[in-house]
Order: sequence, then structure tokens, then C-alpha cells
Amino acid sequence: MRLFEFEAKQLFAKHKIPITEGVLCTTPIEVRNAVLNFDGRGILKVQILSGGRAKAGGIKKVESPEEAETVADDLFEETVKGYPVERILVDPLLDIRREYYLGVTINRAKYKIVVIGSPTGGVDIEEFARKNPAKVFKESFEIDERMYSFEAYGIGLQMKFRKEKLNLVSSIIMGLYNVFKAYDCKLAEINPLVETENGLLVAADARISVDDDALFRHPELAEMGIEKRHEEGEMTLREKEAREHGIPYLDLDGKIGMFPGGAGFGIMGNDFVNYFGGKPANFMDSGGGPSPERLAKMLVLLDENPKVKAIFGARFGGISRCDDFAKGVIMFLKDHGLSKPMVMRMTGNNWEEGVRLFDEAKKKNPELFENIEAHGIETPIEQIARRAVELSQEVE
Amino acid sequence: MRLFEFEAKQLFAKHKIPITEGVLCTTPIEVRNAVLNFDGRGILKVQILSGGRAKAGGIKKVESPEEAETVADDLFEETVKGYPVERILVDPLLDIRREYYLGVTINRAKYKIVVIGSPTGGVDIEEFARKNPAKVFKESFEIDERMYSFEAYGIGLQMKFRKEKLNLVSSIIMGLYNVFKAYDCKLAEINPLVETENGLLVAADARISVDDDALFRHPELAEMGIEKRHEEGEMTLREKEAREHGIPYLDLDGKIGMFPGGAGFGIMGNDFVNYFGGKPANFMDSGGGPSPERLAKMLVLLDENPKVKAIFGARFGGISRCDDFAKGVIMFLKDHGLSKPMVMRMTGNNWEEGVRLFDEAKKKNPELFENIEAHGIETPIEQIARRAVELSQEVE
Amino acid sequence: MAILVDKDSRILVQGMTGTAGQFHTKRMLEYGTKIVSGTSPGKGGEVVESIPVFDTVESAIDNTGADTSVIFLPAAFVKEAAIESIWAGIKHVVVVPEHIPIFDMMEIRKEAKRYGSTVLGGNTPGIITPGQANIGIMPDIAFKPGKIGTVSRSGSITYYVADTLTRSGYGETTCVGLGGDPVLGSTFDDILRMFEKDDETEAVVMCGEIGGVYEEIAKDTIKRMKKPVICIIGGIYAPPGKRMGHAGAIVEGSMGTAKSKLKALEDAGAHAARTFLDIPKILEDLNIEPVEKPK
Amino acid sequence: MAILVDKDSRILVQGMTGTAGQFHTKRMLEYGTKIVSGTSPGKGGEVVESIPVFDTVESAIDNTGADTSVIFLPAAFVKEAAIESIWAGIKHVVVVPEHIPIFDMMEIRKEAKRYGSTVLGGNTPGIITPGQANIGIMPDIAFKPGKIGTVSRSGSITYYVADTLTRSGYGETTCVGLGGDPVLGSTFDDILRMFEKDDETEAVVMCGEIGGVYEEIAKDTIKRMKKPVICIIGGIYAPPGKRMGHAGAIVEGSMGTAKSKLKALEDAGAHAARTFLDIPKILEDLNIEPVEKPK
Repeated sequence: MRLFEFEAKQLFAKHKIPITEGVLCTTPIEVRNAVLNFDGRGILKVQILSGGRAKAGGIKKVESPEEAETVADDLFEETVKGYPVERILVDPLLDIRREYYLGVTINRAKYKIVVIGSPTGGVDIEEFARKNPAKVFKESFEIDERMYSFEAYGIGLQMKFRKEKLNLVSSIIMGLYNVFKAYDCKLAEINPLVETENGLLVAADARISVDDDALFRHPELAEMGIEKRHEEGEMTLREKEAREHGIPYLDLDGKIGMFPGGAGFGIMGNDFVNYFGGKPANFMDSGGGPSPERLAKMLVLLDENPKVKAIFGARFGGISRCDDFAKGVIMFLKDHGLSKPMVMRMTGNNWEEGVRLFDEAKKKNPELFENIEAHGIETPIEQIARRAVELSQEVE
Repeated sequence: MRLFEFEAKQLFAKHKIPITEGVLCTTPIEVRNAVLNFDGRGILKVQILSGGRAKAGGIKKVESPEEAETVADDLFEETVKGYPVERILVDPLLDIRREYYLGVTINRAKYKIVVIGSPTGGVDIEEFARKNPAKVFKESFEIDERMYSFEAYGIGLQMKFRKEKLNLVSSIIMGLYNVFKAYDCKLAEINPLVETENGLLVAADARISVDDDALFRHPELAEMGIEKRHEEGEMTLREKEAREHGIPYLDLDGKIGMFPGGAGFGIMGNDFVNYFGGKPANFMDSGGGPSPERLAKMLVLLDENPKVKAIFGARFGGISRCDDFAKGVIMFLKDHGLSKPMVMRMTGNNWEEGVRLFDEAKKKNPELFENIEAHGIETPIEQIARRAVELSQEVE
Repeated sequence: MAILVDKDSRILVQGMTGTAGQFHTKRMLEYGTKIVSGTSPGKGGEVVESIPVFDTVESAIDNTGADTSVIFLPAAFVKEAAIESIWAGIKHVVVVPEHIPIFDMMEIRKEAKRYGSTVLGGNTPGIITPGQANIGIMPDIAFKPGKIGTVSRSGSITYYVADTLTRSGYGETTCVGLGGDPVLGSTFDDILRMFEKDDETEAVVMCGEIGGVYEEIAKDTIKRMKKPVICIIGGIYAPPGKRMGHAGAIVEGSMGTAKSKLKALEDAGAHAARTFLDIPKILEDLNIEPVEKPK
Repeated sequence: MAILVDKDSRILVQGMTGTAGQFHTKRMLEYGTKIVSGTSPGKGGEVVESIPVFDTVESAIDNTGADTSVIFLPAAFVKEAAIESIWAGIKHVVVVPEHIPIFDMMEIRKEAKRYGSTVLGGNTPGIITPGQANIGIMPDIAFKPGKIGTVSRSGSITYYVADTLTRSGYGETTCVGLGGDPVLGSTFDDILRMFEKDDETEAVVMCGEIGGVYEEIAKDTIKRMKKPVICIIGGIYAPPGKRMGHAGAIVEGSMGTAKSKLKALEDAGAHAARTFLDIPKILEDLNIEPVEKPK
């Protein structure tokens, strides 16, 4: 879960990492006043949960309070990378002598924490790293290891700091490492770490991603207003609706409504449909052990999507059992009704009970099942996928 | 550095160890009201920096608010184990089903943290431990190890907790371990850990000693008012005066004023004097690298002590150099003057300069040195000690 | 033979007294899995499905000789439970719950390496050696004893692949779920090495998907393996996932797309399947015979 | 020979640019100690008494082959400095500052054990192999090359004992200051084992004092030693020290008084001296000859 720049900087400040003395603004007037206080010049940075703000026009240098207000006015009206702009962080302009890069993340292949430092920072760090791997220094730590100051010095030396700057940067390196450890981060990044003309070091930008799954043990973040959130870029209405019901959902370009089980077959089913010449209309993940209500809601999303011409359903019951799946489908059929052809396969844990529930419901209300072609383990899933493609084409 | 019971309990509470809901009182009226709120009965505990309060009459059970006030009145007038009583902690009476013991300390021989648990707690735990070593369970931890909950369960099981009590005690064990680690403790102890008749566990008493040398990294303790302090029992005026000058000083029964170097020879010199038939009047430690001013003050304390008949001076210059030592002695001779016979030996680092300073001062003011017999490395220290004993006897 | 677990495995269920613990204990027992004990601190002495419950793993091992554990506990308690098992000498730990904090799983992995244990998950459907032991939540219906090993990051893909192998007559030696969490107790690499040494396994199906690096880092092992590896990677048609900042790009380089995975594995000599039904075809091409007639 | 340090020891001074660092660097050099480098983060490139200063221990070792370090830094920085040295491969670390937090010294000891280094202190006067190397703050005047090893918790007692040995013509092989802090980097036990193996040392004087347990835990080693051990314990006439709560009593039992120490050591076969002048008498009784005529 990504933090806003200003939130990340609050955490930095707590761990004694020097940050720019920015002002968080929600109106053009506030922006104007902030710039006024910075001797009439400043840099406006939209606070959105996305990187690449500079290239997307979300970071603007201004030379006067009037310009600041005008630019802020525009920014507050716009969306940047699909995100509405609700807050602008106004920073003073820095006299930059040099830009460095410093980051901490996880090396999943080696199960280590990695500290990355480079004497070259800024927007082009990735390309720089590709071209000059020897100039990007990495040091690994075990998960239960603290960082000793001499290790920070070692990294600082590799980043080409010398003399009294070495002491400054060491404390920043340890601070960033401590931030990373303290909040269960997946990423903590200072890019650029700026050395100013008068010899100070300051985090000009700040990026932190925390591990959503560890948020439960960080009430101190909740107290700062940092709670589980979604990175809401340009979402469709349906995506928003799905999210409100806690369903991971993504609109795609095709015609086949995908109603798969877990994320694994969600991804693979999408491949299969493409492979057989069709195009999915969505990606969706039921999550582990979904309730019948949730499953019914998933079907509503598909049935009400005008782009969907046919529905591909699949359930291989594991932690999510077939009886619950059947209950969800039946609930949907009764409460909402199915207006599109659907082909589905159901097998796995409790499949017998799932089939029994279907049979029972079908006996009572055969009309509800008219549009459904239901299969069991005897039919390979590929055949279901192929049939879904056929159905989506027949409809046209 | 020992904490008061009420301070230790504050730290316990921060780490979710259940404590008695006591009230800290500074007047008999407050004590009366506290007992009134506890349904008229309670236990009054003087807050002093010493153990063995119960045996010294510092813990009193009262059966009515009136009795509480009377008892408190007496306690506030008294000293307990030499400590004036400034605060009384009033606890409700507990319905005790059983008393356990739980402690965390350091095993210096093995360089480990040791958690000690016993199904029998209370005042006699030491004797119990001596007689029933198998019933006192110890578990060791490396200094950088955290305690996992399953380890706490293991200790809880050994303490004979079962069923839902096991969960309660595990959280207390982890809490105590965390307190110990969080504040650089030398000791964290719950004795007794009380199981009440209605099945709750509560720390009825609390003892914490923190490592003075680590206080600098615990501003959170300073914020609670827990700062470097001395355990002030019955101190003599001279002890208080020495302490005010930061000099470790203890009055003893004899007649020889001890003016040694570091603590090592401070202790050994005491033995030597005894061995040669004399009795020291004090113990004193100059500390590493004392200033001339401090050394002069040390001599003033001895010279002004009427019990002192002769002074035994020794300096083997190491981190504390002989030139500084000589300066201190000369400063004392000039500013105060020596009224008693003194035998001394000075050697070690910068002894040449020390001797030069003495010679120079003596040339100027020979009268100041009349009472001093000064020796160098050529005279064994035993001879100095023996001479000091002689001098102290001559005077009589 | 089989890898990791077989009919002699003595299973401990951590969190046995919880709803999921009770439910799956029953299921696993019905399959014939040798569940010998459970743990639930503070509930030592209770019984679930006639199986004794202990307060600690240590006492469970002392009393019942458990050697393999499966965890059914909320994510927040998994780290302690897994490390308790590892320290006590449990050789295989199956972490069924999902959303295990990353730092926790890294700590578990470190302790597992230290004590020579294998951890599967978080978010694994478990592990099954068909006909012998079904540990976790996998549906019995898909599996049958045979000669192919499978290893997958996704529960449902495990089932589909096994279903395909079963129906085509090959059956499975052992099917291993690595788990769907971002950081896992074991990697493809770890499991492939085990299959390579297993006498009964004649080929391995490895099912990966977009994201992470576990597929790519298996490539050196695949190169060295004598047994054929068939791979199927989900997400060829999926939009690319997001990078974790510059640091992620610097550490993981070009890894992480379905195509990068497919390329790494094919370069290492793995045979790529596009659909499940490709798998028996590839086995046939490799002249591996089914153990029974396909259905 | 000698133990721990000799004329070939290459000494690094951590905190060389500070007041104490500079002062004692000069003193140690004057004695002939082979100081090869210093460290002071952020001051790499400077020079103290013609000795180069580096930012890190690693670079000091790379450039000057240092193998022994002496620390002159405020207590709060000692842990980092000592562990930096230990990790970088320094074999002997001498911690002169006092008041090192106990947890820090325990961490240092743990890392030292892990990497096979020896740490002396905190609050040690250092270590001297007379005529070869004087590392720390000991006054040269007391020492002379000879055949007796000494180990002590107190600086001043080290000087008095060496003074006595020097004046009685025995001289010293190596004099080791364990340090006066409550938890120390090395114990009597550690050092006695080294003296036992040292060819030149014919007997060892061990100077302990009231408090702590380091004297008592040396008893098994003393029992096994072929070389005679003479002990002198300070505090026979001192009032007993305070116990650290019940826990201290439970962990340390009856250890910690001067009498308990004296008894443990005498029971183990050590020869007890009451004053320093007893020491040469005991050596004489043991038929150990002085190396030169007593003064």
C-alpha cells in the first residue's frame, strides 16, 4: 500500500531524516501563501498515489505567488494519471548541487532486505542502474538484523560521500532502514536525496509502500490517518462498485464475462479465452472462501455489463466450496436472473452438495436455469473456455 | 538503578501486564480516601528504594479508612530502612488464591538473559529456590533474541498454569521480558504474581532496576521523572556532601582517612589497613581521571572528619595522572591546609611531573607540607599502609 | 516414494480447535491422512475428531511423534506457530492462511533454513501425495496416484493440472502448492530439486504466473535436472503488473512478466504448455506412458 | 611469546582523533607499540602522530593490516565500534571507556564469540606485554619483561601487582586488564586458559574483588591448569554488596562475596596472597626463580 509523499515524509521526520519544509495545501490560496513564505518561488507537487508525477505534469516549478495560484488552480481542476488532485505539497526550491538515490526494499529471491545507494539519483535512476550496474551499490540484510552505523558508513562511502557529509548521510541511511523496519515496508525510497549548495542533505521526494497484510500491527499509522486504501486511478464505475463490495475487479476490452474462482485461474482463464480466440470483458477474483452473497454480486456485475455477451464460470472447490458456490449462483438466479448465456464447470470440494443444490433449485424453477450450460469434472476446462468463446460470438 | 514500585508498575501497564489499581498518596487524607474507595480496606505500601519493606514494617494492611489514616500518619513520620517515607501506594486487598514468582535478569557468567518462573512466590522465594531448585524454572535468551509466545507458554506450563490461565500468564511473561528489553533493565521482577479467587492474574508488587549506564538512551524514562538517582538510605552528612560532589563515599568505623585512587585499590587498601591492624574511617573512589578540584574536595572531607586521625594517600597514575593528582593535593594544601598526618605514595603515568610540582610547591611553601610523608615507586604500598596504621595509633 | 509427505507422515494440526482446523481435520482424516495431534495453547487436553490437542508443539511431538504440521490460524499468529514447529523439530510446515505479513514469512524462512525444515505457503492449498496423505484443503476428486509431480503458486491451477493428469491416466506422485502470497516459505527451485531426487516422479509440471521472481530463479535448477519439466505460466495476456518503485526495478530487473518467466524457463529446457490439455500431449511426446488408460 | 599482543601486533586506535585518542596514541607510540592506523568516521585522510586515520575499520585493515584495536570513544559509541572491528576481522579489541551499557557489552561478547575475537573491558586499563606493546592507558613504570602473567579487574591493582613483580625481579609476560564494568568482554577463565598455553608464563597472578561471578566461574579452569595460580581478592573487609533482587540470588546463588571467591579459588588449588608482597614470597615457595635480582 502506497503512502502519499507527505505521509512518507512525516515518517521520515520521525526517524530524523531531513525533509524539505513543505506545506500541504488544499486550495490555490493556500498554495499562493505557501509560495509567498518561500520568498516567492516554490515547487508544487500533486499528492496522488502514483509515481511518474513529473512526466504526467503533476510537478510544477513556480516563480511567483501569482503563478503559484494560477498553476494550483489548474492542478486542482485536473486529474493527474487519472487521480483527482485534492492536495498539493508546496516545497521551497532547493539549490541543488547533486542528486543521489537511496532505497530499501526486499529481495524476494534471496529473502533479504536490500539497501540500494547510488551517487546518481533523480528520474533516470532506473536507466542509470541498467547502464552502470557497478555504480549502484546494494547491501543485503537478514530480516532480523539491525543496521550498525558502520554499515551505513560503508554504504555512504560507496555513494561517494566523504568527510562530514559521511556522518550526515549515515544517519539518513540508518533512518531509512529503520523506517523500513518500523512500519513493515515493502519499499522506502528517497529519490532524489539532494545535496544542496550549502552542503545540507535533504529528502526532496519520499516514497513508501507498506505491507497491507501487516497494517494490523501498526496502530500508529492508523492514528496518522494511514489506513488500508486502494490506489484509485481512473476507475470505471463498475470497478468502483466491485471495490465497494471488496471484489478485486478490472474491466477489460472483450465480451466474455469472467466468473472464475481464485486469482490463479482468474489469470489463467483469461489466457485460455484469448488463446481460443475470445476476449474477456473483465478480470475478477472471488477471494478465498467467498460467501454466496459475494458470488451473487459478482454475477450481477457481469450480467449488468452491456459489453458482456456470454459468461464463463468456473469453480474448482478448495477453500471455496462448491456448495457455497452453488448457493451464490442460485441466489443470483432467484434475486436477479441471468440474461446472458453462461457456461460453467463446477468440481472440487463438496461438489456433490453443489450439484444437489443445483438439481433441487432447477426442479423448482427450471426457467431460471435456461441460459446455463452446467458441467462437472468430466468436461475439461478448456472445452468450457472454448464454448464461452463460441457463445460470445454466436450472440453477435 | 532501582525504580519505585509505582514507577515499575507504570512500565508494566505500558506493556500490558495487569497491575493492582493502586493510588499513589502523599498525605494521610489521600490514603484515607483511597481506602474508602476500596470498600474500606486496603494495603499501604511505602514507596522507598529498598526491598524487604514488609519485614521493616513498610507494608501495612488496614481494615478501615480511619485505621488507614492513622497508620499512614505514622508511616509518613517514620523512616523505613533509613528512607524517609514521602509516598504511600494504596492497593486494594486481593483475594489471593495463589502466589507465583516471575523474574527476568542477566546471567553474567553466561552472558544471557534469564527468565525465572516458579509456582511458588512471595517473600520466601529465595529460600524456596534454595530448597527446591527443580521447582524454579529458568529459561535463557541471547541478548538479541526476542521471546516468542510459544516460549512464554513453555514457561507458563512450568509454572503450572493450565487452560485459559496459560494465555493470561504467557502475555504477562512476554510483557515482563519486553519491559526488561525495552528499558535496558538489570532486573524486572513480579513477586508475587497473584492469582485471585476469581481467576485473574495481577502483579501485586513490581521491582525494576535499570542499567544506569544505558539511561542516556531512554528519554521516555526521563519524561516519566525517572532519572539518575541514588538509593538514599540512612546517609551521613558527609556521605551526602560527598555525593553532592559526585564522589562515591562511605563512612566507616575506623580512624584512617582513605584517599586512594580508583575503586580497585579503594577496596584493596581497606583490606590492607585492616590486615595491618588498623581501621579505615571511610571508603572513597576518585573515579577515572578526576580533576584537581575533586581531589582537593576529597581531602577536605577527610581533614574535616574528626574521627580521622591519619590519612593514607595512594595514586598509581593510569587514566588518572600523577600531575593532576599533585595539583589536587597542592590545591588542598593551599586553600584548606592539612591538619592531620598523611602518608602517601605517588607513581605511574606522569609521576615525574607530579614530583616536580610537589617539589616546586614545597620550595615555595615548605610549611604546607609539614604533615606529609611522600613516597614514590621505591616504597611498597604495604609499607605506606603500615605507616598509616602507625600514624593513626601514634596520635592517640 | 513421494516428496515431503507420504502415508507415514505424522501430521500435527496447529489451530485444530478453530472452525477451519476442525473442518479440515475431519476432511484430511477422511482421506486417510495420518493426523496424530493438534495444538491450541490453553486447550491442551481437549480432543477433536478423537485426535488429542496439546498446548505446545513440543508436547505434541513428545506424545505423538508428529513430523509435519499444517497451520489453520489467523495470519497474525502464523509466524509464532510456524517457528514454534520449526524449533521443535517439525520437518514440513504447511501454511494455509493467506495474507501473512512479508517480514513474518521472511523470518519463518530464515528459521526454516537454520533448522532444515521446509515451509509451504502462505496461502497454499497444501500438499497431497495421492492415496497417502492430503494435507491442507485440496479437493480429493482431482488426484490419483501416478508418476508426475506438480508444483504451483495457485490452488485452482493445482487442481486443474492434477485433474488433467488424472483424467489422462498419468496421475501424480506429489502435488505441492507453494502458495499465493508475495513471499513464500518455499520456491519452485526448492521443490524441483526434491522431485529430481524422487524415484517415482518421471516428470514435473510447474505452474507459475505473472509477478514475482520465483519462476525465473528456478532456471538453473531446471538446466541441471535430468527429469523433464513442463511449465505453464498464467498471465500471458494480462496487463503488466506494477513495479515496486525504482528499488524493485533495480533488484528484480526484467523479471516478473509472464513472458520473462516463459522465456527463462524455455531457455532452461522446460516444455511450455499453453493449456492444461497440452500437458498430457507433451508427456506423450516425451515418451512417458500413462499408468492407466485415459478417461 | 606472550598472550594476545606482542611486538608484531598491529594496533588500530578507534577514536584516534579525539582528545583521549590522541593523548594515548602518543604514549603508546612512545612505548614502542606498533600503532599502524586509527579510525574516526568522517575524518578519513587525517593524520595523528604521523599515523593515518580512516573512516572505517575495514579500510584501516585493508591499508595497514591492523589486527588489534583499542577504543577511545564515549561509551555510547563503543558497541558499534567494537562490533565493527570484530566483523572486520580484528582479533583483539580493548575497550578503555567505562560505563558501557550492559546490553551493549552482551551484544559485543556475542559477536566476539561468533567471530573468534577477544574483547577486554569496558573500563579496562588495557593490556601490556612489557617491552613489546602497551595498549591502553597503563603506566609504563610498573612493568618489565619477565615470566609471570597477571589478570585483574582493577587498573590500579594491575599496576601494584606488576610493580611488585617487577621490583622482586620476576617481571611479567603479559598483564591483562579485564576491566571494572559489571559485564565484561572477557572473563578470568578466558585469560587463564591463554596463559596456561603460553610458553613463557610460569605462573599467573589473578586479582579479583568483591561482586560479580567472574572469579568463581574460573575455578574449573584453575583445577585443570598445570601452572600455579596466585590469587588476591579485594574486599575481604568490605561490607557485603547488594543483591540484584530475588532473581539475582537465584541466578548467582552464594557467589559474589570476597570470601566466596577466595574459597572457590583456594579450593581449586590457587594460592591466596593477602598483600602484594605475599606474591613474590609465594613464587619463591613454588621454586620459581626471579629473572633478575630483586631491587
